[in-house]
Amino acid sequence: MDLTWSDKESAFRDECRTWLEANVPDPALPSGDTREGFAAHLEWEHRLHEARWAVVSWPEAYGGRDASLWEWLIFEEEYYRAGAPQRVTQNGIFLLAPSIFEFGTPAQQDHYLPRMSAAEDLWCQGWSEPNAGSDLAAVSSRAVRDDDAGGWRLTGQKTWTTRGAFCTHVFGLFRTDGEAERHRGLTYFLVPLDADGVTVRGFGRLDGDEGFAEVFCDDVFVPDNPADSLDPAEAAATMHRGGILGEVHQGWGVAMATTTSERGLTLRSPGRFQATASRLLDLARSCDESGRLGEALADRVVDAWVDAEAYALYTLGDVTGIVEGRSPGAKSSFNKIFWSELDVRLHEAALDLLGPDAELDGPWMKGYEFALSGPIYAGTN
Amino acid sequence: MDLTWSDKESAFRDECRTWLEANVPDPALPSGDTREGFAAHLEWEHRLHEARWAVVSWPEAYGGRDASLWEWLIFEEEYYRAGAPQRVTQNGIFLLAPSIFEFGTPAQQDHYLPRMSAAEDLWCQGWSEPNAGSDLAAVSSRAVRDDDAGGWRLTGQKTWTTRGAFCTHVFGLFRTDGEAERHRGLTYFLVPLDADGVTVRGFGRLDGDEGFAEVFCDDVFVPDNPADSLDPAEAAATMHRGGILGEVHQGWGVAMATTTSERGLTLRSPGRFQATASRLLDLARSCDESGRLGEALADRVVDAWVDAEAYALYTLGDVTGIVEGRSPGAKSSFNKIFWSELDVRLHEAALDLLGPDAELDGPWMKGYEFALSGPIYAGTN
Amino acid sequence: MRFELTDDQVDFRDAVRGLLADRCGPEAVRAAWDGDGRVRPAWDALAEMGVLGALVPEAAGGLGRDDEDVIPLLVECGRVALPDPVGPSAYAAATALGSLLEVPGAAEVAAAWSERVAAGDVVLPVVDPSAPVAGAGTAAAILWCVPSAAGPQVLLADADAVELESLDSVDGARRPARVSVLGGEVVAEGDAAAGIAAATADRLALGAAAELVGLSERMLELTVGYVGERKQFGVPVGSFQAVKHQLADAALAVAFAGPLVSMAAHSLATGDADASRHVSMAKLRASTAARHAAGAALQCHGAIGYTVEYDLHLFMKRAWALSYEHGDPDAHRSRLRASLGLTGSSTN
Amino acid sequence: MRFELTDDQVDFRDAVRGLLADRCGPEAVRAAWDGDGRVRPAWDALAEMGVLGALVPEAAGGLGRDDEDVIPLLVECGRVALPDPVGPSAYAAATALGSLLEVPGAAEVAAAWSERVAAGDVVLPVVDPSAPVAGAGTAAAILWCVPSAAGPQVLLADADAVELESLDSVDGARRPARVSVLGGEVVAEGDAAAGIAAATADRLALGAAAELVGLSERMLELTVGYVGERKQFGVPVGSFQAVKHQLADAALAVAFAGPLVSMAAHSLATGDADASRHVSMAKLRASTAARHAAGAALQCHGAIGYTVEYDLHLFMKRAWALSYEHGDPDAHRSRLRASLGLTGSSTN
Repeated sequence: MDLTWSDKESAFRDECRTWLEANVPDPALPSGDTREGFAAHLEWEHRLHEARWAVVSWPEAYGGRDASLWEWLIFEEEYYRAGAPQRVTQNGIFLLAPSIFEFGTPAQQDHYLPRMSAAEDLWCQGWSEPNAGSDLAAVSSRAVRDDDAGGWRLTGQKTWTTRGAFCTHVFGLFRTDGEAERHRGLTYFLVPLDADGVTVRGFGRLDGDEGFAEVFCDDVFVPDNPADSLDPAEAAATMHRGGILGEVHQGWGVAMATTTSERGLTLRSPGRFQATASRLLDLARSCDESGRLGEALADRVVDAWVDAEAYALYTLGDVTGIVEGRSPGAKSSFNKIFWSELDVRLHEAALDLLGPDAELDGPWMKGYEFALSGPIYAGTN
Repeated sequence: MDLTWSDKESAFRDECRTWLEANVPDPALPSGDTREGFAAHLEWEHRLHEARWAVVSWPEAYGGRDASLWEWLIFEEEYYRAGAPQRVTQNGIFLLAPSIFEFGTPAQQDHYLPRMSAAEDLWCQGWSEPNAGSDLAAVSSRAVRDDDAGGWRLTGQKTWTTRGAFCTHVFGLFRTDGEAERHRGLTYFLVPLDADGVTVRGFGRLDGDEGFAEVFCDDVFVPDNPADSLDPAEAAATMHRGGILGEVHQGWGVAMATTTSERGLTLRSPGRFQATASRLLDLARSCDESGRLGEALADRVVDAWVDAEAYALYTLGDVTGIVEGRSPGAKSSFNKIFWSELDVRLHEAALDLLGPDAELDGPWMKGYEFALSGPIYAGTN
Repeated sequence: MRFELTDDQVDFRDAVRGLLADRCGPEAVRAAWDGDGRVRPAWDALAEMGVLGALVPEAAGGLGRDDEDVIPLLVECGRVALPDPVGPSAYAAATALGSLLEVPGAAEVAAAWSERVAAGDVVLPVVDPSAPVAGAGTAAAILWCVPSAAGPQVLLADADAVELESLDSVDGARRPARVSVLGGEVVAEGDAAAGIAAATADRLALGAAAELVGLSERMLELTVGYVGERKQFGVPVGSFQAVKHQLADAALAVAFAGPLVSMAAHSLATGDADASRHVSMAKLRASTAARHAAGAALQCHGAIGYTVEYDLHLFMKRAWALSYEHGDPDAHRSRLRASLGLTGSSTN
Repeated sequence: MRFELTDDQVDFRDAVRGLLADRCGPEAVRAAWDGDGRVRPAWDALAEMGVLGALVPEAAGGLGRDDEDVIPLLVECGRVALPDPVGPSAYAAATALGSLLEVPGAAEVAAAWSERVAAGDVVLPVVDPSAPVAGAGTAAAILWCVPSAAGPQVLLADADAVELESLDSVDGARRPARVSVLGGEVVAEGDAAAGIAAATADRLALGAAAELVGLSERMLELTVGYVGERKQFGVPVGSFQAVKHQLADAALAVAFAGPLVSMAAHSLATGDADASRHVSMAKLRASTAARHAAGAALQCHGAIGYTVEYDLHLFMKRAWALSYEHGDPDAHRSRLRASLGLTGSSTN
């Protein structure tokens, strides 16, 4: 066991911390799930991208730093410790990008990834449908072949797309073979939200922000992927109108890979929970100083704090395994279940500390409402 | 709402308390689930019966006092408060007797019930089978018709029969129609354990007592119920050799009625848990006096104590409803789930109070092991 | 021995249930978010039916009922998430004003305010000046049950002698504010004031507990309805064992909280020496059961429960707020520790 | 950065796993209930392999390993419910004796006892004289780390200078006794003694935590195997969602306890200033996870888990006992409160 960081890693941390200290907005930005807040967040995303902090683990050509998984962990830890803004680009970066890296054509990678890291294309997910919920295989949105136009015509409704009202693109599954059962005959489409026939309607989330949207597709045309031989400018023009990720009818496999990344390591680095645990401890100490902290409540703070540490250590083990080429296997879902429940417990302990003031619309109540979505989205625990 | 007791009820309580104070064995009897302990408990049962406390709610003719449900509650409360011995006759009295009252012929009632209340016949339950567990409908023990002898021949194995090694009779389901599916074609048999072909093998329970038994039936003859016209002495002789409760092939319905009584009010009166909660409180106070009670642990004691009170009040509501002719309905299973989990929590809190001494083989650890069986038997929660 | 509502109490409750079903549907609660946090048609009808004066003595124009009669009505208010202050004003304050009728020198003002409460004016008690008071902005008066430097006292302060610091609640219909009084009339002092303050704190807590039971029942009903209709993987969501288990667990918690609330009401009505203990038991279990029910409801609903367009959040947010108000679970456990003679002072 | 055992540590662990699989099956643990609470063939083989001297310095005839090397072996001891005192004697006492090698005047006796521990003699540390000590009857010596009236001290007391009050444990292989010493040799005083006592308490706790992780894993494996084979209502019990859910929950608790145990071992081995905090985190979570695993195992097994003829109880009872030994969850939470600067002294 070796819990020391290399000189290179320490230097990376220093660079990262220095930049964040100088650049993290103060006061904090308004919620990125409101229209005004989203604009402010977009500015922040652009600044991150310019300083090449937007996607540290990606290749430099796509706006990254080729950072190792360890460096990515360091970045995340520093990012949350600095109280930097929530990433409104995260659904693209964490849910779609891994699939593009794995299933995208070279042309798609070159086209979509830099635009994503630069926050030019803003992606929302189109997983859920009104009658499918978290059961991806029950998708009923369909795509009909249009051989004349060389593409597909998409019709259907997607819902619960986080920040969908503010994004530019959606990714999701559409049924391309109506005869096939459930998992089969689905295709993974990339769709610009300004395409003809797309309507987006934002609606309210539990915390009052307009953070959800419904996306309606009414005979929306998405072209086939450009042939390798096509002139790059023409190919780019085609890809601007959307495309297909992976093979036709093979969308289930692509989506499952993406879902794994949602449930797995990449979405929730321990830094976020350790930062929350540290703020919880500060709150507990201030209650203690004013004589309002009983032992039983202090114990719940301790329990939540210990679990945040346990999550961080568990992740160190996971990353060690991944770096050394061992697959996390069946245990990859453990991560998601644990952090989502941990996040709820951290916030519950904080609300208990606030007592009669818990109901007030402050950061802990907001955070609690957000935490409650953890066990819901990406499938219930 | 009226939470006062009538003069008659108060007098009943006084009589009961006085008798218990004078008669409850001190020191406490050894466990009734060991061979020596069972003998001591049997003496106690006989004493209870002589003083007509064995089955207070039964008709006087069967050894009871025609007590109301309220009086029964009072009796139970006093019984547990006095720390009186566990009832080794309880499986007959609480699980079989309600079915005999509902489904037995007058001759069966007159024969079996007085013998049960007098602890002459000692009944164990034969619900579980090695491959059926708590799934009663999966019973594979069978009874084959013997027309010549006028009865049935039983073959099969029953297991987890509490105190089976010390009892005289077993009740249980046997398959009388091999063609019928699951619930159908089962018959409810009453079988003396000294019948030819019966073998009983006791085995060890979690708490180390020989409290469980397997009952093997190998071509055991059980006669048909005597005809109404039969001479009483001859009828009694026939019933001594066993019989059938309810109609042939209708055992499922009879068993379900019994199971309801196991899950419902009759098995666990609140007095038991209030007595345990009160002992828990005494233990907590003594820890507190010696400076070993932290607030967090005190809160767990409070929580368990509150739940014991809640259970008592819930039962008062239930009994009010039953007395006034309203059925507890779907909520009757609530009782069982609640008390079985409550019993575990009460004992866990006590073990936490004992700390490093929790592992020692004292009454709380014994009680904990017993409590753990609550959520298991009579079906898992 | 009879642990159940009387026929008369059942009739009263059913009448209120009908009234509220007509006048306080989810759309009315939503409108209260956008308005002043009140559902006037329901409130006015409750005044007309006599509910707001149920605890006002008949001599002062009320119905002269007691805690046992009124607590089931507060359960009904919880079931529909009525945001109006029936519990604080028509239960806790009305009872306190009733006690003041017996206090020399306070009888006249108490009688006048009792009549106003019965007619629909809002009087809100304050027992803990550091805690936000929901709906303070629509109060005609504050009953300030906070000891002064000179000892226990009860003040009755008109709205114009009250200063409010408005706050935002997660529940948009609650409109809490921190309250301070700038003047007002001293209506009780010494033991009388201390007794009224303690009894008022108990009734505020028990009123919240009753509402929590109603909210919990409603959240569970919504959820049972939803999972029975909603299909996933080709079958109703409610047929999944994990969903059934979660709901049964929560239903159990709620079912065993109800009797504690009834018992506390009975104890307060009959002046039982253990009434405060019973109130703490009731509020503790009503709060924990409501959180349990809210959690199960949200989990079983999935994403739809997470939207403000669906009704669940109206009940859930009220439940969160009330579970902390008038003594959160820790505070009532602490009272119970003391009541049961446990100091729990070791920290080893 | 590497949070994982080294290849060498893995090899050592696998060798011990193989040894224990051969020599400490459930029947051997059952035999220990009837015998003296020991499984001699396993113990002797551990001595021969060098495990009992793993922490003894090479100069004193041991392997000179550290906490990180040995903790995985204690997990293995837990997996088979080996009742023998590998943790207390070969880990906690051996390390303490190693420290005594540096204490002026104690080096000689420490070296002699280190050799005996490596060879298989049992030395049991006592840090809390009020707590029962498992297996005290087979100890050759007691390392008495209890302050005297004059201050911190460590005594080494031969078995004949020790008085035992034998007790019955729910786990028939543990044979606990309350221990008092009648004499013995003072081997450390003052700061040195205080340091050894604190470090020994930490290692006793961490050793128990490691065993608990192994016990938990084993209980879950037994259960997964059982519910996969066992059928009810025509399908394997393990296919019921409620069963899967219970098992997954428990498996989660166990999976996240393991890294805390590894971390604490690393901190003790490297002399990290937060080592005691890490030990408390590890013991707290190992204890709660083991209780969780025991509960889920018993529920999922149903009645068969409730019998002594089935193996589960051997592991479950050990887990219960160890979860209370060397600091129960409340005690370690209390240490953590202090370590994190929380007094929690309000009882409001």
